[in-house]
Formats: sequence, C-alpha cells, structure tokens
Amino acid sequence: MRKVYLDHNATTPTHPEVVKAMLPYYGKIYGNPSSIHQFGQEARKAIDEAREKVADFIGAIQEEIIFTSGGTEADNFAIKGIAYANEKKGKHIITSSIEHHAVLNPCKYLEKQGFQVTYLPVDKYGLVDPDEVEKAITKETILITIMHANNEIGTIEPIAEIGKIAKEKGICLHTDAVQTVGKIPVNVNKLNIDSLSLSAHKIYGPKGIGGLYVHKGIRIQPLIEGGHHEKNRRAGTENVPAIVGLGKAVEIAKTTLDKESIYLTNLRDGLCSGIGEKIDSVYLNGHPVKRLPNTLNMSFEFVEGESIILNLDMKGIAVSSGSACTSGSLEPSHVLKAMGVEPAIAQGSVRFSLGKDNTEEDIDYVLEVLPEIIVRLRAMSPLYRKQKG
Amino acid sequence: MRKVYLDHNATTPTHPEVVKAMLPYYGKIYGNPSSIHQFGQEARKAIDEAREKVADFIGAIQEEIIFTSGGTEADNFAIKGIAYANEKKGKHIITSSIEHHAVLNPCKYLEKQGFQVTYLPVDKYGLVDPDEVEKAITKETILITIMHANNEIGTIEPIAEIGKIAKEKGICLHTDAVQTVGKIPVNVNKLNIDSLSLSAHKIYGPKGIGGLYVHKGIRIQPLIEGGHHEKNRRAGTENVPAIVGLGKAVEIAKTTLDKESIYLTNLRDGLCSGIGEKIDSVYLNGHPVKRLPNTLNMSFEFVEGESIILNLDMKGIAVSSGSACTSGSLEPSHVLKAMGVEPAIAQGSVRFSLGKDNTEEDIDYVLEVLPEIIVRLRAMSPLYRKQKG
Amino acid sequence: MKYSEKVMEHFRNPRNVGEIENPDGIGHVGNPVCGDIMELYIKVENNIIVDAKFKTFGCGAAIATSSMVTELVKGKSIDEALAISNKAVAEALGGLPPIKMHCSVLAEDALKSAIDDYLKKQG
Amino acid sequence: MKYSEKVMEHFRNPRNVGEIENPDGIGHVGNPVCGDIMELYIKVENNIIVDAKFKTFGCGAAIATSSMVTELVKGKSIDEALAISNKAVAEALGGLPPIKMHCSVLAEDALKSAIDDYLKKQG
Ligand SMILES: Cc1ncc(COP(=O)(O)O)c(C=O)c1O
Ligand SMILES: Cc1ncc(COP(=O)(O)O)c(C=O)c1O
Ligand code: FES
Ligand code: FES
Repeated sequence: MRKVYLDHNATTPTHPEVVKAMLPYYGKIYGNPSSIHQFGQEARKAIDEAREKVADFIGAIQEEIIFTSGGTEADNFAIKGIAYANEKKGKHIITSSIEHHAVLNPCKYLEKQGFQVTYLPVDKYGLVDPDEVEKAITKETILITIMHANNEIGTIEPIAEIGKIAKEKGICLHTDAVQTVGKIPVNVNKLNIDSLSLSAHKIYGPKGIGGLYVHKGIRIQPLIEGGHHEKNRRAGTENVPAIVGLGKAVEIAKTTLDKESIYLTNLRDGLCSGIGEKIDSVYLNGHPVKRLPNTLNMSFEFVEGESIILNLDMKGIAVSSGSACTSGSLEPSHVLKAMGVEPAIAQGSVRFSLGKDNTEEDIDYVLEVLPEIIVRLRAMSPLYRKQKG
Repeated sequence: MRKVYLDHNATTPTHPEVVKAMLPYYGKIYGNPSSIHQFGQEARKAIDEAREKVADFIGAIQEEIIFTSGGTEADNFAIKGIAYANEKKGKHIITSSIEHHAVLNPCKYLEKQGFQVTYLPVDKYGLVDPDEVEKAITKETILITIMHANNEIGTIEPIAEIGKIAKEKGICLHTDAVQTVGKIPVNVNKLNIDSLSLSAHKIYGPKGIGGLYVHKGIRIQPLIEGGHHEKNRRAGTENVPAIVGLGKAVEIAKTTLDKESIYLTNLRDGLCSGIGEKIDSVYLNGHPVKRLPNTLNMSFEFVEGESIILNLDMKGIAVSSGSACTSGSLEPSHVLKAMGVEPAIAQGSVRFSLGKDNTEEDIDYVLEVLPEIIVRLRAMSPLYRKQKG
Repeated sequence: MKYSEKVMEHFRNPRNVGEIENPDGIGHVGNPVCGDIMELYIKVENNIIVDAKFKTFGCGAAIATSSMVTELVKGKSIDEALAISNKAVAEALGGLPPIKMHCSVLAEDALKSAIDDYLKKQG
Repeated sequence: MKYSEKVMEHFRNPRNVGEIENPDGIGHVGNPVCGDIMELYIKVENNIIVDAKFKTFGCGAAIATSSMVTELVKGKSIDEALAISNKAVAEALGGLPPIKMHCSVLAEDALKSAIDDYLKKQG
C-alpha cells in the first residue's frame, strides 16, 4: 500500500546526511566533551562547531545557544528560568491562548506559584494582536511569551512587532519557534526577541535535541543543575551525536529553506483547492497567507477528526487532528476554540503537514481517497442527516 | 600512537549493536509515538519494548520507568519532584557529602527554597554509615538520597541497609545509580528503594538518554511539562532511537555483566598492583573491596592530577581526575575532601575507569609510561624536594 | 493509545449504521467533554429488541462501541438490554484504551436513552 | 577548556626547571583555592636577572606559566621584571582558558615574591 506521511509538524524522518554526520560520534569520537584528554576535546570541538552553525542560522552568537533535550525542555527552561530569575522585578507574564502545552503548562505551574498570567485571545485566524499585548503590560510584567508559528494551524504571529513593544518597555520576550526555525527565515535580531526555543526533530534532525537561544545579558535560572555544562546553564553530559545532528540539520535547512518553502506552498495549496473542489462544507483553519508553507488545517463539517485520521491511516496516509501531544486528551483543540471555531466544526479538523519528500502523487492519492471517507463518515453522522433534513 | 581509553566512568563508546538497533528509528520508523497512525504506533511499540527491557533489568514494572534526557535530569527530577510533591509532610532531606553535583546542586537549590538538607559525612573509604542516616532522620524528613556507587572512587554504598531504615520510617529513598546499573547487579526491590536514576551512556548506550524509576504510588512532580508523554510525568517528544538504544544496552548488559565484572576486576587489580610496584608514595582512594569492578582511583603524592592527565594524554592514554563534570572547577574533589584525604594528596589523584574493550596490553602500556611521567613531574615539584631534603 | 483489532474491525465495518423508520425508541446522547454525539434507534416486538441502528459523530471508539452495542442488543429483551453495561461493550470489543472508556459509556447511555424513550411511549 | 599549542609546548618541554644554588631571591607562593604551589629562583647581577629557575606543583597552566615567566624574566632588569604582568605571561603563551587565568597570576606572584626577597636581602 502507498504510504503518505503528512504529519511533519509532529515529527520528521531524520535526513540521511544528518544520520551520516552523527554516526562517527557514537563509536569513534565518543569522548565526554568535559574531559580534558583528546577523546574529550574532539567531542568538544564537534559541539562547538554545531553551536556555531545553530547560532549563525538564527543570527545569534555561540554563547547565546544552550542545547536542551528538545523544544519542550527549552520552553520550560525559558519560562520558568526567566520568571524565577526576574521575579523580584514583578510576577506578571503575558502569553497567548494558543500556545503549545510546553508553554501553557509551565505558565499554569507558575500561576500556582503566585505569578499572574494573562492569556491573550486571538482572532479567527489565530493571530495575536500586538496592541493587545501592549495593553496587557503592567508594571509587574517580566516576560512575554508568544509562539512564532502555531503547530496546529500554522499561523505565523507578528513577533517582530510584539518584540518592538517589549523592547520599548524593557520586558523579556520569549518565542517558541519550534515550528519555524528551519521552515521560514528566523533572525533573532529582526524579531526583537530575547529568547527562542527550537527543536531538531521538526526539521529532519534527530529527536531528543533542541536549543534555547538566550540573548546575552538576559538572566535565566537553570532548570537542570549539576556539572558545569553549557556555561552552568544546563547540566548533563552533552548529547554529542544529537548536537552534531542538529548542527547538520540547520546547515542543510540553510541551503534548502527558500526552495523548499515554495515547493511546499504549491503542493499544499494544491491539496487545499483539491479538497475544496471535491468535498463540500469544508473550512480552512488558520490564516490564509500568514501561515507556515507546509501546514494545512481543514475542518470537515459533520464528521469527527479521529475517525477521519483512522480511515486515512487505513489507506496509508498519516495526518493528525490537533497536535500529536494532545492525543492523550479528549477535549477539542484549545487553539481552534480560542479562534472561535464552533465546537462541532473544531471536532472535524484535520492537520495535513507536508514535508520535503512529499510529491504531487502523494497529494493526488489523498484527493482520491479522502472524499470517499468523508462521504462514508457523513452517512454515519447524525449531524449530517439533520442538515439535509 | 597507541590509544588507551580509561575514562569509562565519564562516558563509553556506544556499542555497535546498540547503534545498529537505533538506526532504523532515524530514517524508517520515524513517527511520533504520540501519533495514532501507523507511523506513530510503530514508534510507540519500540519504546514500550525498551521500557519493558529496562524495567525487567532492574526488577521494576513498566509503569515505573520514566525516560529522561540522562542521569542529570533524572536526579533533578527525582529530588525536586519528590521534595515538592511531599513538602506538606515536611521539608527535610538527607543526602551524603559525596554525591554527584546532579544531586548536590538540586539539594542546594532546595535549601534556598526553604528546605533543610543534611549532608552526611563518609568514612575514609567513602562509605556512608546507615546508623548516621537513621540518626539524621527527623519528623520533617521526606527524602533520603544517597548514591549507589560513587563515580570518582567507585565505592558502593550500603543502599539496601539504608533502604530498610527508610522503609521502616516511611521515608522516600532515592538512589543515583548512574554508575551501577549495567555494571553490578541492581534490583530495586532488594535495594528497598523508591526511586533510582540511570543513564545509558555509562554502559555503552547513547548519550542523552536515561531513566528514572519511581516506585508505584510515590508522588512526584514533573520537572518538564507539556504534552501527555510518559503518563504526564515527563513531557517532550520521546527520543525514540535513544530509548531503543538504552533498551539494547541493558539487554546486552544483562548477558555480559557477570563475566565482564570479573574480567574488569582482574584487569584493574593488575593495574593497581603494577602501579604499587613501580611507583612509591601512591595511595588507593576508595574502598578496597566494596568498589565498582572497573574503577581505580589513586593518588600520586607530590604531583598534581591535571599534569599527570595531560602527560598521559600525550601518550594516548585517557584518564581523569575527579569527574569529568567538575573539570570546569578548580577546587579539588569534594569526594576526597569528604573522605578526609589531605588536600595535597587529593590534588594528585587520578581516576582510571576501565571498560570492556580494555586489554592486558593496555594496562602494560600504562604501566610502561606512567612511572616516567611521575618521576618527571616529581622532579619538577617543590613538594618532592622538600620530602627528600 | 492503541485500539484492539476488534475495535478496528468494527470501525472499518460498522454494523447497523443508519436510522430505523418509525422506531419504537430513539436515544440521543452526547458527551459534553469530547463533544461526540450518538443516536440509537430500536425496534421492539413483544418486549424483544428486533432491530437496532445507530448514527454517530465521534471518534473511532465511539463508532466501534455504537456498532457493538447494536449487535449486542439485537434479540435481547428490554430487561436483558438494560443490563448491558459499558464494560460489557468494551469487553466485547477486546477492551478499550483507558482514556477511551468513556466512549463505551456513551454507547451504554444511548441504549438506555432509547429504551427509556420506548418505555415512555408505552406509557 | 582547551590549552593553546604554545601552552602545551611549554608544558611538554618546560624551560628552566629546577633550583638555583645560592639564589639571590626566592619566591614561594600558593593558590589557596586550587592548592597549587610555585617556587621561583632568581640570580641577579648588576640589577639584571641573569638566571631564573622554578619548581611547580600544579596544573598544566601552572607549569607552562612558570616556564614562560622564567623565560621572560631572563636578561631583564629588576624594574623591567616587575612590570611583567600575569596578562603578559598568558599572552606570551597564546592565551589561557578563562578559568585558568589565575594560574598566570600565580606565576606573576611568584616572580614578584622572588624580587621582593632579593630586594629585602639587598636591604
Ligand atoms: C510549537 C511547539 N512547541 C514545542 C514543541 C515541543 O517540542 P519537542 O517535541 O522537541 O519537545 C512542539 C512539538 O512537539 C511544538 O510544535
Ligand atoms: C554518579 C553520577 N550521577 C549522575 C551523572 C550524570 O549523568 P548524565 O551524564 O547522564 O547526565 C553521572 C555522570 O555524569 C554520574 O557519574
Ligand atoms: S472521544 Fe468522545 S466518544 Fe470517544
Ligand atoms: S589550577 Fe591552580 S595554578 Fe592552575
């Protein structure tokens, strides 16, 4: 059976060149980078080079990059770390209501610790309004954390504008850029940000490695303490092969990003209009233009997301409803809810997230099997009948 | 030049079979284990199998194993997590003065948060006295955390006895078993423990993955929050290849542990007696018998550790002084200090930690080059002259 | 979260999809948390449920439990049908992931609601 | 932490190791934090340091800076020698890792202490 993977926002296959770059660091150059002997120094060199690549890719300097075990750790580290290091200045945090749970849950945790958190609304496209950010700022505000692009709907937030406001007011701005670094151009200076999370496995790098950019001079308290790693900001023996893999992934992204983003936009828009032509009562979730090139989130009225996904899966097509991480939850997407999407329609949402290896044929195949599935499920739906009746 | 790696307590090369087991999970079975489609479910299956292997290896059940990014995270998670989840019962923690910094630093952090921490002394072999543990317990004590074996000197602590005491008093016992799981038999039930940290890269598994065993029913607060991973105890997309690698590493250790430990003990004791025969004024640090099979820590009087290490490194021999993680620090080992080793002698300590690929020839080579180095450095030492004078 | 083979089989080929014209009882229930909706129709003759059909807007487990509950209920007396618990439905499907147990509750509720409706109509 | 090639070269082949018999000045210093110890001997003729030797119990940087400071000081007048800073020693070695800068301070201190001793003996 044909296999079509359209869940790249959940994770991506590791690029063969990335794997190739990593391999020597398992069996050959296996030293602990903290060791002063040759075995250690060779490993140290490798992570320094990777750090340079990551820094260069986002317009930062080496010392501003801290490697973490992924995007979730980077988000936790940034939010708790900046909040605790600056709590004497105030205890108010501003975020949005459509953040990933790696941001929302640390915020909720801090609320229990006596911090105040403002969860900003978004418009029907999932956009945060910079004016709302400005209005939400109080004398107590020490941190603003707004994601760069949303993982479910792909909407890209006006971070540079928010950054300008934050800068004027002297407030720290963190952005969860897990879905953007490697997919669209990201430059920490142009975005006016102080802190940024990224993750390798969303961009053909290995799982289990990510990074936090922290602008020089920003105070942050470690989340994981122990040895003197990462300039005392993140302890634990460095994951050398994965760090090398992350370095390679951004190196590749640097050269392919522009082309790939055009390629994916076309492919995706083909899928979108194909669906629109073949199936009625469908809705696009997310911003029509300010959106990740690879992401398409659509709602199929009268049917429920999981049953669509399972049916597509039986045809070899991998997509998701909402984010992979919320699959343990029953409630419909908090993102679509915040956008004001009607619950029944939110429940019928499916995310198609494309990747570099997808082809026209993949899209044709989806357009071939999806309409039948929707027809079949609608025939089973009590909501559809009522509509017709 | 001959290369002899004797720094296995810092890290080990990843076993070729481990790498082989991991490889399919980069490019082929790359799904996100949280995804409900086939790509995800195949990955889920792989981590479930690895979890079973790890659980089985230490006598635990699957649900008691939480994967982390390494030993340091596991220690931080256990200590902060158990402390915070139980702080209503009391705010006193007992630990030892020779713990790894991955334990000591979280303890110091908790002190700043209003917890009280007792740092128990050790005897000249680095042993914690269970009676001292018992005496230190107060009504406020909620956590005892004592390492299973020390990374610098290899001394194995009487955890089972301490566990008995903790059990009687109904206090949680955590042990940092990063240096023991895979090297000596470890069974969580026999050790009477509630929580245990382990790390893959010390036992021929990959870097960047470890685990925390938490006995069913023990309350622990997450350190890294976000999605519903690891039953809501540790968020972040699972590091599938590394988890598979950890599973493979313990699977291998299970079959090789007994033989290897005899092999390494012999090899190590040969090194020890060879040094004793060829060099005067040397001292063994650590317990003569209650010690990891692969670890030998010796002090060479009148000379300083780093200069020995650098000289050995110039001959292709990799050893360390103290732990790799403290190499960013200037102070002599806190472990030797706690054991009452004289500062000048502590400064001359070198750790040889052997591994499965070391041979008799490796040891002969060390015994060939080390004496000259010590002679040369002693000739340069103001302390040595005074001795003779 | 992984569905059993049996769940997937019923999901792939749900039994008794549709509506019954002039049913003797209709159950209409929804789960306020997940928002899923189930409708169950029964035809009763001499106190025996002779036919049952469903329409469901819901997850895989919701569809499978709908299918299974209609199968289980056919040929049963009203009293026997009232004794069918959500657990029984789940067990008949080879079990459900813990987080999906509530989907079987939805099926039980739909059945109860349809029988209620029937009993009420009987007066 | 990585030493420069120059540091390693001086570490491998330290210059002027040893003691001077009947020196004109001896410096004996130690760093209380790391516990390292340095001894520096100078021979002075007509206010010029004509010879310098050292003994060091210490890290790689301690040995390299000892070696370098004895090299730098030879042929210099007392005043010129007093002007040699730890930074100059570190620079002459192609730099030191930040955490090892204090080792060069030890070398500077040893030199100052030896010169002090010489000046004191001069009365
Ligand atoms: C926007 C966003 N933030 C954070 C994360 C978490 O990253 P990771 O899976 O590397 O922990 C993800 C993906 O899971 C994401 O999409
Ligand atoms: C005793 C002990 N605990 C904890 C650690 C930390 O483990 P990791 O390097 O996996 O973070 C180490 C080794 O570095 C160790 O030897
Ligand atoms: S998730 Fe609602 S019925 Fe299954
Ligand atoms: S570490 Fe003490 S002199 Fe270098």
